[in-house]
Amino acid sequence: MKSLNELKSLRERLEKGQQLAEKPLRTIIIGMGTCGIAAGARGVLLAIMDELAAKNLSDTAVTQTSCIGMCEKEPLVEVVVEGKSTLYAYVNGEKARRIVLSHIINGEPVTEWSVERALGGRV
Amino acid sequence: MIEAPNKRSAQIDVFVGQPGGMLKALHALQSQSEANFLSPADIKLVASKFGVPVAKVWGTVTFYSLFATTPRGRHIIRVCENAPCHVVGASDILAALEQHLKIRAGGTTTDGLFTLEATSCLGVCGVAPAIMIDSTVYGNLTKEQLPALLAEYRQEAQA
Amino acid sequence: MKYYRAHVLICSGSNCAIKGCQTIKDALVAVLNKHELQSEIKVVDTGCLGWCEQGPSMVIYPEGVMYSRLKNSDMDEIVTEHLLKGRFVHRLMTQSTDTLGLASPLNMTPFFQKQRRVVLKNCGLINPERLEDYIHAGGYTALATALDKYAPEEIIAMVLDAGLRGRGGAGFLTGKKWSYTKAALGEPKYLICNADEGEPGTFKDRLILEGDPHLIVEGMAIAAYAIGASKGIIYVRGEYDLSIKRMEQAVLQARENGILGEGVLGSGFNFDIEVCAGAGAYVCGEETALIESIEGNRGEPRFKPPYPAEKGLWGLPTCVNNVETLANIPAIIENSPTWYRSLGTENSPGTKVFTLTGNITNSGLIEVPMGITLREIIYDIGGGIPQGRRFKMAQTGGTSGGCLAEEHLDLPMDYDSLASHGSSLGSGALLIMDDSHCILDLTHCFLKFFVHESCGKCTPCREGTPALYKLIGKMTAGQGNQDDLELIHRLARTMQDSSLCALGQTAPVPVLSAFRHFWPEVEAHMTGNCLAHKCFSGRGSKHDH
Amino acid sequence: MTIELTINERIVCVAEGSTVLDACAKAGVKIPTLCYHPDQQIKANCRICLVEVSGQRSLQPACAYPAQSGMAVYTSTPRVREARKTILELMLASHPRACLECPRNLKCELQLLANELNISESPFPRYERQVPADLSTPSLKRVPEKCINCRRCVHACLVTQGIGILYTSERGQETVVQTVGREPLGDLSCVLCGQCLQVCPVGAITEIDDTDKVWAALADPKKHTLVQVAPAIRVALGEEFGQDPGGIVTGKLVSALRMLGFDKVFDTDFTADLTIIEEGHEFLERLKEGESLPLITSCSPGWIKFAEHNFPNLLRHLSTCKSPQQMFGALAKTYYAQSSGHNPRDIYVVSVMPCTAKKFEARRPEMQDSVYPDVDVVLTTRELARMLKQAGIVWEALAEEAFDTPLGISTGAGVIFGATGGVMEAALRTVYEVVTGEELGRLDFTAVRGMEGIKEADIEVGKQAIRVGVAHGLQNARLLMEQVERGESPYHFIEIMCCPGGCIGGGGQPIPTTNAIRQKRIAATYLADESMVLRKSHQNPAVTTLYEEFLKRPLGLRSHELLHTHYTPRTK
Repeated sequence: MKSLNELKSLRERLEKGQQLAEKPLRTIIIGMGTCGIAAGARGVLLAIMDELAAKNLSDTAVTQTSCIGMCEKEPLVEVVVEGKSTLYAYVNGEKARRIVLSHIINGEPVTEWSVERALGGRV
Repeated sequence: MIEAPNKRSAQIDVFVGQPGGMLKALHALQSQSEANFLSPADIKLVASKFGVPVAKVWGTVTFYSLFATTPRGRHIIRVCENAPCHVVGASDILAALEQHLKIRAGGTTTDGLFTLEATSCLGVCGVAPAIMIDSTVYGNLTKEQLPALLAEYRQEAQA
Repeated sequence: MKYYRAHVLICSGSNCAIKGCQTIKDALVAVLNKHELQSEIKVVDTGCLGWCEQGPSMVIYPEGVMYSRLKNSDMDEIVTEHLLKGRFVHRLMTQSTDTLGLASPLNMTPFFQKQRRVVLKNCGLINPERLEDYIHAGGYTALATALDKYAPEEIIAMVLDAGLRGRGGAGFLTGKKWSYTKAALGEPKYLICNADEGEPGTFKDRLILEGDPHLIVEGMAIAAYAIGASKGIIYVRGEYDLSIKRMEQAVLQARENGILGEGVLGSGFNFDIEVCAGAGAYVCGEETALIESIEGNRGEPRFKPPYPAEKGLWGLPTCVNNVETLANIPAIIENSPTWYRSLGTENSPGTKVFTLTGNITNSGLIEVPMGITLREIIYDIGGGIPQGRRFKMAQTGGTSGGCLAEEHLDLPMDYDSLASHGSSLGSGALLIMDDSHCILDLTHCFLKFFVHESCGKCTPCREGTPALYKLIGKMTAGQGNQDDLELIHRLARTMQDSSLCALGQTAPVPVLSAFRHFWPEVEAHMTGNCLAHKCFSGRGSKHDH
Repeated sequence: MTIELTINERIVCVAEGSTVLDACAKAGVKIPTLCYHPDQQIKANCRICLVEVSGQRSLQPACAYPAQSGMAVYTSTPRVREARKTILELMLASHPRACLECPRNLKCELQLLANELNISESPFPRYERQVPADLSTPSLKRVPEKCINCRRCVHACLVTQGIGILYTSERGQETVVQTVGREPLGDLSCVLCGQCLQVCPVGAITEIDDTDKVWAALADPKKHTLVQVAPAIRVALGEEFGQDPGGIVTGKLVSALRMLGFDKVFDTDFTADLTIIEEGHEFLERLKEGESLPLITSCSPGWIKFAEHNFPNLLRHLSTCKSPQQMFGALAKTYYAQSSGHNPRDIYVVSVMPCTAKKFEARRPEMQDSVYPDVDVVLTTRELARMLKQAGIVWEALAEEAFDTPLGISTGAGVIFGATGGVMEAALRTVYEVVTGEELGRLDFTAVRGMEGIKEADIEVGKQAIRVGVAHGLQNARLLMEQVERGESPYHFIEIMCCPGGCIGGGGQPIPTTNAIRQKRIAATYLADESMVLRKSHQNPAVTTLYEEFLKRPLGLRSHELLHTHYTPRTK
């Protein structure tokens, strides 16, 4: 049960993180359905958690959702800042770190990785 | 790891009389087996707990593809070979795995680490071609990714 | 059973108790008494609603509105505004994190523009592991309404009026199926949610189970109330690890919060759910085979009659419904059958979830109104065929469905239109294939699935599927002759006509549809020509291991 | 209530609840069947009985489909004929079709059906099931590659006998009836009753053929060959030669055996009478001491093996009497050898039994009390018929002859051993008279007769009220034994027969043996009893002589040596 135990402990960390901030300023939502996990969502989640911890961003909540139907574009990550949402497609660990840096820290969405772009065809 | 029979027997007691209880008991016993299979002792235990003939439990076990009656590797690699994976190159994945592991579908590697099984649709066609290792699904695969993926499991086994 | 017009669920979990739940409850009861509402409104203690950091919380049904961070002084406003005047107290309503709502630019993309999400409305938007997320999204309102406002017969009538047809493949009227089980004698009655999704290319049920498990709990509870079932079982295919875990968790949460168990939502209706895992057998998706499997037997279909409605699980009246079917129920109750009929077509009302797989840009899962054309799905939603290749064919309904060719692109996707072309809507699988594929090679691949999954009970299927597989294999190896063609036709007819269950009856469909729609290509193999250059590459039959 | 429907446009009336198959039979239309068996639940899996039913999209199995008022059924349309032909050809594609080598040649339902449907070969790709044959027991041979998956044997083993050694395993084309772990029957708690082979439509389960051994013995001038025939043979053997069930063929049986070349033709009924004397005294003794009651009969080797596997703690309840077959063998090689002047080493005892488990019983190591095996070889009714045919004996031309003496002398009580309840009835006839010293007025204890699974009767024997129980078929036996196990058995004396109907329904009897045929053989058995001059075992003059000359007294030292045995607890 390699992945599930990992998931569980991650989830515990997540929930702890969520409780710290009563009303998070920023939320990162990761698609954790089977498709997402199969496409590597677990690694993305790890990278995001890692990057947030490294940058000491305790006011950013990380949560999960299931598949929205765009399986082929998984891993999908939604970033919500002040009510504005951006959905990223084909995220991997490296891209995830850059999303944290650019979108969360600098407030600049990485538009070339957004799903609207991806829906036009595989990037 | 072989546990005392009375402990194993107590574990499946809760399933007796439940809907789907026998399958739950068989899943539970198989998941505890190091070699991923149901031994004759397991089958006899389930038969006596559920009050059915052993041959009937055998008939049930051999019917379902997730159960095995002979020892398998520590990790089960299931490769989907149905049409949605087939049209995006599943046969290459299976061939690459066979070549890499030096076994045919249905076989177990000499180190007892992997059993390779060709299987019906895993229901993750959105990320086809896909394989499942134990209960984890890996999708959007190319044959180039396979060696690294298997290496993770090998490292874990050595650790 | 006494009917209350509203139920107030107050959290009495250990966390909230610290924050003064009991005093909140006392304050509420006092206000209710003051307005003489105690006989109309029932206050129910529940387990933790899981919104602990937001302090004492309550949910008011039938609206399913959740209020949190409550103080004693808020009770007056909640009673006078919400319970008396029907106006929500917005300042106390729980905030949620999901924001991918209507305003999202994503909704302007073609992928979403043509979709109509009823069953999938929460999938990918809420956290499926949190009951409160589901509740916040309006969950369990339909159940509360059903228990509160309607008699079981009325629910069945609503589902009949809506014209909902079984989404597992056969398309039988759900309301009719319910009425049979309701009328049958025997106690207890069972409601089984068939989540043994195994049709190649189908994963809609998995997505609903993983993405919105409480929707299934709610749909099942309403169905059970309608047919008079006290026991529910969800049979999930064994490979769906995450689905099993999420469903088990949802059932547990529902039980802890008074949504399942004795007195559902404080009513007199008792219902509980058990989650069962399959063990790897496609045929268990057939309802009687599924029942056999739950009983601990080989998952082999039973001869019908008697039908499960009469003699099902352990010989008792049993209703088996597909996941997607049950997922439609809350929306029908909430929005009315007329609303439901406004979606889809006359004979196939509502929406349908399709799984797009194969050579298509946006493979994945979509929900569209019935009657949308194949072309719209492939080119507008699916983004077309990748790598500049040409569309060749689409298999609808999974492996037991048939293949449609280019000339069928404008066919409306509904039960009847597809049936008239030798295909079926089936489970909603849509496998798109480009012009690099050979129809016979694919047919051979489809048949291999049936060889692997035939249960072995009846002769035509047990012996017929491997024979058909070998005969098609002979053709892909370039060794087929005229006699083989005749034999294939005869075998296909016999299997369709005489197999015990749908598996054997539909196994020849891919062969027959290939012969019907792609005859020149099939015929070319007889003279040693594979137009797609897939066959006879010295490998003989490629799928043999 | 009756309903009216049409079969091929002709009106037929049947009772409500009938199947289409019933209606067709009533209309005089034969529907081919394979998985269907009149004594078993409907399976509808072979699909050979398909017919067209009005309003149904696909063809429907006649065996399972309920006949309904106004229904129109068509049984021989091109569509039906094509489906049946295809299905049978598919079966043949995975069946060895080595008919000449098969014991069921010319009696195989698959072969007969192929003949009826005018099919001589299969155009479908050949499939060979890679499962080895099981030859692990002296009684049964299993050849799974011949199995057509009708599952009649599964039902016989699990439902009729309540054992469940055989069950369907694997799936798809690999589906085959198997034992747990594909273990040989000899390593399992199979009782070798042969009820599975009795219902097998093909040659996938057959008896182990021992006819060659008998031919060899008959040809050996040094051997003095004796044959004993069980009570149930005389009411069944005729069926092997085309006679209707229910005929009594004792006379022809004896002359046929003489024609085969046996030196002496004797009757197991003789030792059946002897069993009643020994077992009757054993019962009276236990009744007096109040020990190990109920006493349970021990004539049926399938039942004995069942008890050893399933109720090892209750073996003390079994009568220590050997079965009549084994008593006969023990006496043949001692008493008869002595009185006839033959060296027991040269005596070769053949028994003709309705039973496959008897082959196992004769091989038990404890069955050699004369130093030699009590019984050398056991033939079933079918094997005997096979030998007669091989010898060119024309059944119709056979004269009627009488058994040799003294081991061929018997009473009606011995004859009824062949039917369920018979041993009990025979015992009661004797026990009553031994205890009371009065003559029984009415001999027939009808309460213990018939096909009901468990029967019981109360009888006053002197001052003692005795309650007896009778069970046949191991499913029923298990119920009585569970009562004994719980200490709740109301009986003093229990008769258990392994096979439904008793020995007349044994695994060695002519095929088919259905419950309807069993009833005819039972009726013939009681007819044979009634026609006897002597009908009580203790009236058998040869038995009296045996005690006077050899055994001295019931339960005496010699009896214990030769006629009684012990049992072995076995694993489940």
